[in-house]
Amino acid sequence: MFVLGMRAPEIAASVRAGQFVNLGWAGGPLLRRPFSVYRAEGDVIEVVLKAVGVGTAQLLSMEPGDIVSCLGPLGRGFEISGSHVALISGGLGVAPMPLAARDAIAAGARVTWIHGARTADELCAEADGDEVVWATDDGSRGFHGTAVAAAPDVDLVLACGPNRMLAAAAERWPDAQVAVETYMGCGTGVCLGCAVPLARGGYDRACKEGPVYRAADIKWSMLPANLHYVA
Amino acid sequence: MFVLGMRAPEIAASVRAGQFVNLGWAGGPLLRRPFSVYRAEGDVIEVVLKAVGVGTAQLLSMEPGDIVSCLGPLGRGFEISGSHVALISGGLGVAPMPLAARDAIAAGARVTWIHGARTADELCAEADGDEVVWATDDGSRGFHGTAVAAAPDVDLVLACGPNRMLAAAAERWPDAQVAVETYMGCGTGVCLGCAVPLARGGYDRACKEGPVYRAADIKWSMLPANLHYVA
Amino acid sequence: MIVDMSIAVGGVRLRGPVMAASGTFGYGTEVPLLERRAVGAMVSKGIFLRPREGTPPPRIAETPSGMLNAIGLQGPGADALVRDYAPKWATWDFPVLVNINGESAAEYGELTARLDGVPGIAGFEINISCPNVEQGGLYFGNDPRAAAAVTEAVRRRTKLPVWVKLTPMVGDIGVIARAVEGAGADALCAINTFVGMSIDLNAYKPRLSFRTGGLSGPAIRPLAVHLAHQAARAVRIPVVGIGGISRAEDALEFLVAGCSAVQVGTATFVNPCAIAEVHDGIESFLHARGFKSLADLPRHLPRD
Amino acid sequence: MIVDMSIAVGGVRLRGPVMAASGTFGYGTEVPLLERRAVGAMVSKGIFLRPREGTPPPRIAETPSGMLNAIGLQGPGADALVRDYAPKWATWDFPVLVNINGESAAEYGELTARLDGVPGIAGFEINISCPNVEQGGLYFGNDPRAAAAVTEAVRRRTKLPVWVKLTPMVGDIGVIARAVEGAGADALCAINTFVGMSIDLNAYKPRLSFRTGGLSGPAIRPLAVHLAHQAARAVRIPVVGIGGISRAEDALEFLVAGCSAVQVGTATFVNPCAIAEVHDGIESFLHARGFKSLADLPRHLPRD
Ligand SMILES: Cc1cc2nc3c(=O)[nH]c(=O)nc-3n(C[C@H](O)[C@H](O)[C@H](O)COP(=O)(O)OP(=O)(O)OC[C@H]3O[C@@H](n4cnc5c(N)ncnc54)[C@H](O)[C@@H]3O)c2cc1C
Ligand SMILES: Cc1cc2nc3c(=O)[nH]c(=O)nc-3n(C[C@H](O)[C@H](O)[C@H](O)COP(=O)(O)OP(=O)(O)OC[C@H]3O[C@@H](n4cnc5c(N)ncnc54)[C@H](O)[C@@H]3O)c2cc1C
Ligand SMILES: Cc1cc2nc3c(=O)[nH]c(=O)nc-3n(C[C@H](O)[C@H](O)[C@H](O)COP(=O)(O)O)c2cc1C
Ligand SMILES: Cc1cc2nc3c(=O)[nH]c(=O)nc-3n(C[C@H](O)[C@H](O)[C@H](O)COP(=O)(O)O)c2cc1C
Ligand code: FES
Ligand code: FES
Repeated sequence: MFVLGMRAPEIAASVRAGQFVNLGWAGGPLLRRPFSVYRAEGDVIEVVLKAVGVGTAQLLSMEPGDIVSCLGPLGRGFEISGSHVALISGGLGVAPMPLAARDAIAAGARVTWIHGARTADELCAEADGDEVVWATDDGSRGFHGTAVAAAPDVDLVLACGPNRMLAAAAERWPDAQVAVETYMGCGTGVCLGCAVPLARGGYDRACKEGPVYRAADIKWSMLPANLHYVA
Repeated sequence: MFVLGMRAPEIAASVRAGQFVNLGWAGGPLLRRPFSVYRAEGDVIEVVLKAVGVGTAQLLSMEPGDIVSCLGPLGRGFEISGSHVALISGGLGVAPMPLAARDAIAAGARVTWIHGARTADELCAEADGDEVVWATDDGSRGFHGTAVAAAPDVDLVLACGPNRMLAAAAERWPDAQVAVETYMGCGTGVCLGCAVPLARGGYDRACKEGPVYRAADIKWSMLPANLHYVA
Repeated sequence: MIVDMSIAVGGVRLRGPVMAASGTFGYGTEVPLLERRAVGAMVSKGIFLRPREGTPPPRIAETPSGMLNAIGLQGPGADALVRDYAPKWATWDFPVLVNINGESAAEYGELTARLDGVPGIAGFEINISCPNVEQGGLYFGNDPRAAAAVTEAVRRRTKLPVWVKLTPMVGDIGVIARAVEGAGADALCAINTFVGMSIDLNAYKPRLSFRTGGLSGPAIRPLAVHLAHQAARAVRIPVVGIGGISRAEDALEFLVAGCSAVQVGTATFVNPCAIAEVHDGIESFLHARGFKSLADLPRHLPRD
Repeated sequence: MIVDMSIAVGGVRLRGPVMAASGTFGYGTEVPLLERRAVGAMVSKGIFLRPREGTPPPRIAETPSGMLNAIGLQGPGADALVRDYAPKWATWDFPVLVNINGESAAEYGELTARLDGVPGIAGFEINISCPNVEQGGLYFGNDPRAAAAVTEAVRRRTKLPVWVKLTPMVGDIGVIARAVEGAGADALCAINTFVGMSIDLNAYKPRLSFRTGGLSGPAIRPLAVHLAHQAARAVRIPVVGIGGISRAEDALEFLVAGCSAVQVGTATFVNPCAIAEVHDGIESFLHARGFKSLADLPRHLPRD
């Protein structure tokens, strides 16, 4: 996992936890690539990523001073409330969590962050929160099992990670707020490419009504699980 | 005009004046771009170029250590003979001339290099030869007129530059050897995209039978004059 | 810069030749950073008479210099369009055409009747790249009779401008172009997306849930320029060029090839200011060449 | 790695599924750095009975992820082919098919008769993307009767394998595929280039002297995969996938979509080792998934 920082004062000042930016650059693929905002401080925003394909590989080979077109902040972020908030992340699903922790702490809540991975190698290095719980599928560090199983019951659960992890979270906490992943054409609400199937029928746009949803509002069986966000 | 050097030991060792390399690179345009070899010393070959479009712009933004795929040496170069050789170049048509001067001098010939441009600004900074003549369309430096008009009569004329300049050379010296410019698909003789119309009818491949031709062998009226090689 | 960029196309006066293509601009209310001054007109997302859910995800897949989409014409239906969007359009300073769709000629006609006369709707763009359910799912768009029948059905219900958007998946676009011209179209739009497929090698099945999708973006531009040119040669009514336009030079290719105006689609996804940049770039080009107006641009290629 | 990469396609045994596409490999004598071991077969540059000069330059133009070409089937004619190239091919360790062209069904037949039985020629690939001069220049390729007539004319003159290379510029490729299957084709090749145009804005005319050209390269791949899949669904004979293949993954898309083998074209211009890299990549893919042979790859998409 790598962190990329960009000077983007207006976005840094206004971004909310769970929102994303849509990145494009000269010589890059045709479509922009969406990334959650990982941190925002002063004039700079950060995103966290690893190389999964052509776009992420190109981003990771950039040098200081290179220019990226950064459209955002986009989408609807988390709505933070309650006195004890759990952040549940899997793999690159850590991305929106530092801002979520910041906002929850600012709102006076106690924050427990549960981060899951397949093995200890895949755990991210740092996590912010009053309490940090690690969970690995193979038991090589922390809790032996999924992040969802490792989490305590709290007032509010915020989750981000592979869609199948979010589906599991939805079973346990229908009111959890989950940030989902879809392919995106525009990121701005015009193409209808980022369809999220809804439990009540029909589709929402992940880039506009999402990417954060009430867990029980999504028809998980229809949401593709094989996207690239999280390995 | 900029010079780009590449480590390419096998090409450097075997390239002849007038031959070219076909360059491709990751993130570049689909097709390779052909460039005359400008200099070859030790392990390094050089090409001379200026930004005319997307490919040349990308080449010029490369950093030391970047990797370019370099196919060559390609094509048939100049055949040097005689005791007094004139090199006539226009604009970026300087490209094959340093090697031509090297080979002519090595063969014991006296070399006169006549370089033409629209204005003094466009003249290249350096030229090798026993005698160097500048020619500018506006008379701002050297001979007031074309390089073809400025040239003395000699045993052998080698010319490279805009196709319309070469056509003028062909009128004066049917036996001149001229290096022509065409669009190229493959550079290796398989696509037939680089057709050079011949005086005797039919077409040759610039990348295989050329790019150097006997001036009178080309049907100049059919060779496009509006390519990008030389501004 | 004083270049007259205005132009009349098939009964619609445009302040500039660059329009927003259907399905790539939503209902015109979503695009951020929109520079309205440059929008010649907008064609709204394709609509059916009744609401449609659209296809399950994944709906899009990227391909070299292009993208496939299978949105399935998701939309709220005619009543919601009239209620929620048309009133906004009525206040805008550029015209809005509605991209209309149906499963039979009769359904196209019914939809037209429902929308005709609604303030805010300046005209219709008929999408004939729909399967003709009555004819076993063959496309209206590659059958000259079916294409003409749909055009007539719409023409009979409205006095507003009727444009017909051609599909590229045909043996001879000139035949379809002439058929719909004869049926009363005021202009043609060329072209809609090409049908394509991309395979997910992990699942051994298509990437898109709908299996196939429509290819758009720069990849199709040379094909679109050719087809728009063929259409323009076949008819007397104006042709609007569409397909892979992201820069002014791209739009100019269509104009020089005989089109009267253009639409920008996929490029807006990448660059929300694409329409404005294309518009401004055309203006600069005309200015640099000494043309006083768009109408002065050499429009028709020398014919063979 | 022990994966059996061999396959039989329409009467030709190939040691691997990756072939060189017509017009992109010359006569097989030009390509530098050629790794012969990986070449399944070669289809030679399209030839007419008599020598042809080809079109004036410019003949090619680059487009986003693609290129347009209008070479005009420049070639030395059948006699020179038999004299200069076939003897070399007879000594090679992969089969060579000749891509044959004509202006009438009779001319295709005559050309076949001239080449049939010549050592070094393993079979024929009929290019039906030629204008039918007897029918006012309509393409053989988008008329099922004309396509079948050409196929029959060739079939009657040879017992060697006859493949038919389909054009993508048709309303329904399945109709043409079935027509040529019925006329005796042993395999289909899908697809040839799409017709496109690119405009030179300095001259206000097409970049290519021939005005239009054939679009090839990665840009067309999603369209080609779709059309090859449609063709494969329409017939029982094998289909060879062509269009925009430059990496193993691209070739695998065609194979999973129902093709038996593939041809690599434009990619060879960019990378003279493209065929070998595609071949090796398919082998690695099969090996990594535990397949013992190419034949084990899941070949047909779930049908709708
Ligand atoms: C709201 C949101 C937030 C995200 N946040 C992060 C983050 O913080 N960190 C992170 O690493 N990743 C994040 N992602 C995922 C990230 O956008 C993808 O990893 C990235 O798009 C992959 O790009 P790539 O070019 O490397 O891979 P590709 O090579 O493009 O991916 C492989 C394949 O996926 C397909 N594909 C990829 N993107 C798209 C697309 N937009 N539309 C259609 N097909 C596509 C292509 O067909 C391609 O063949 C987020 C995604 C969303 C929707
Ligand atoms: C034998 C030979 C030697 C050359 N030597 C030199 C040299 O020493 N120095 C130098 O500066 N230039 C040289 N050139 C020309 C050089 O290859 C071009 O300047 C270069 O291809 C332009 O590339 P670009 O991407 O910058 O421009 P582009 O943006 O590609 O050029 C503008 C337009 O030209 C067209 N185009 C460009 N290249 C091709 C192509 N290969 N096939 C089809 N269309 C094409 C494209 O359609 C494009 O829109 C040589 C050309 C040849 C044939
Ligand atoms: C996501 C998406 C949705 C589209 N929806 C419609 C539609 O509803 N009706 C229609 O006629 N065309 C639709 N199109 C086609 C475009 O209007 C346009 O014809 C096509 O994309 C080619 O132009 P482009 O290359 O500039 O995108 C859609 C295209 C895309 C990419
Ligand atoms: C320069 C060039 C010449 C071609 N010549 C022929 C030809 O003579 N006969 C033929 O059937 N196809 C010809 N083709 C088409 C290719 O064989 C192939 O079908 C097409 O290029 C698509 O594949 P690609 O995208 O891998 O190039 C030619 C293609 C190119 C680019
Ligand atoms: S990505 Fe286009 S509508 Fe969401
Ligand atoms: S560039 Fe392909 S034959 Fe010369």
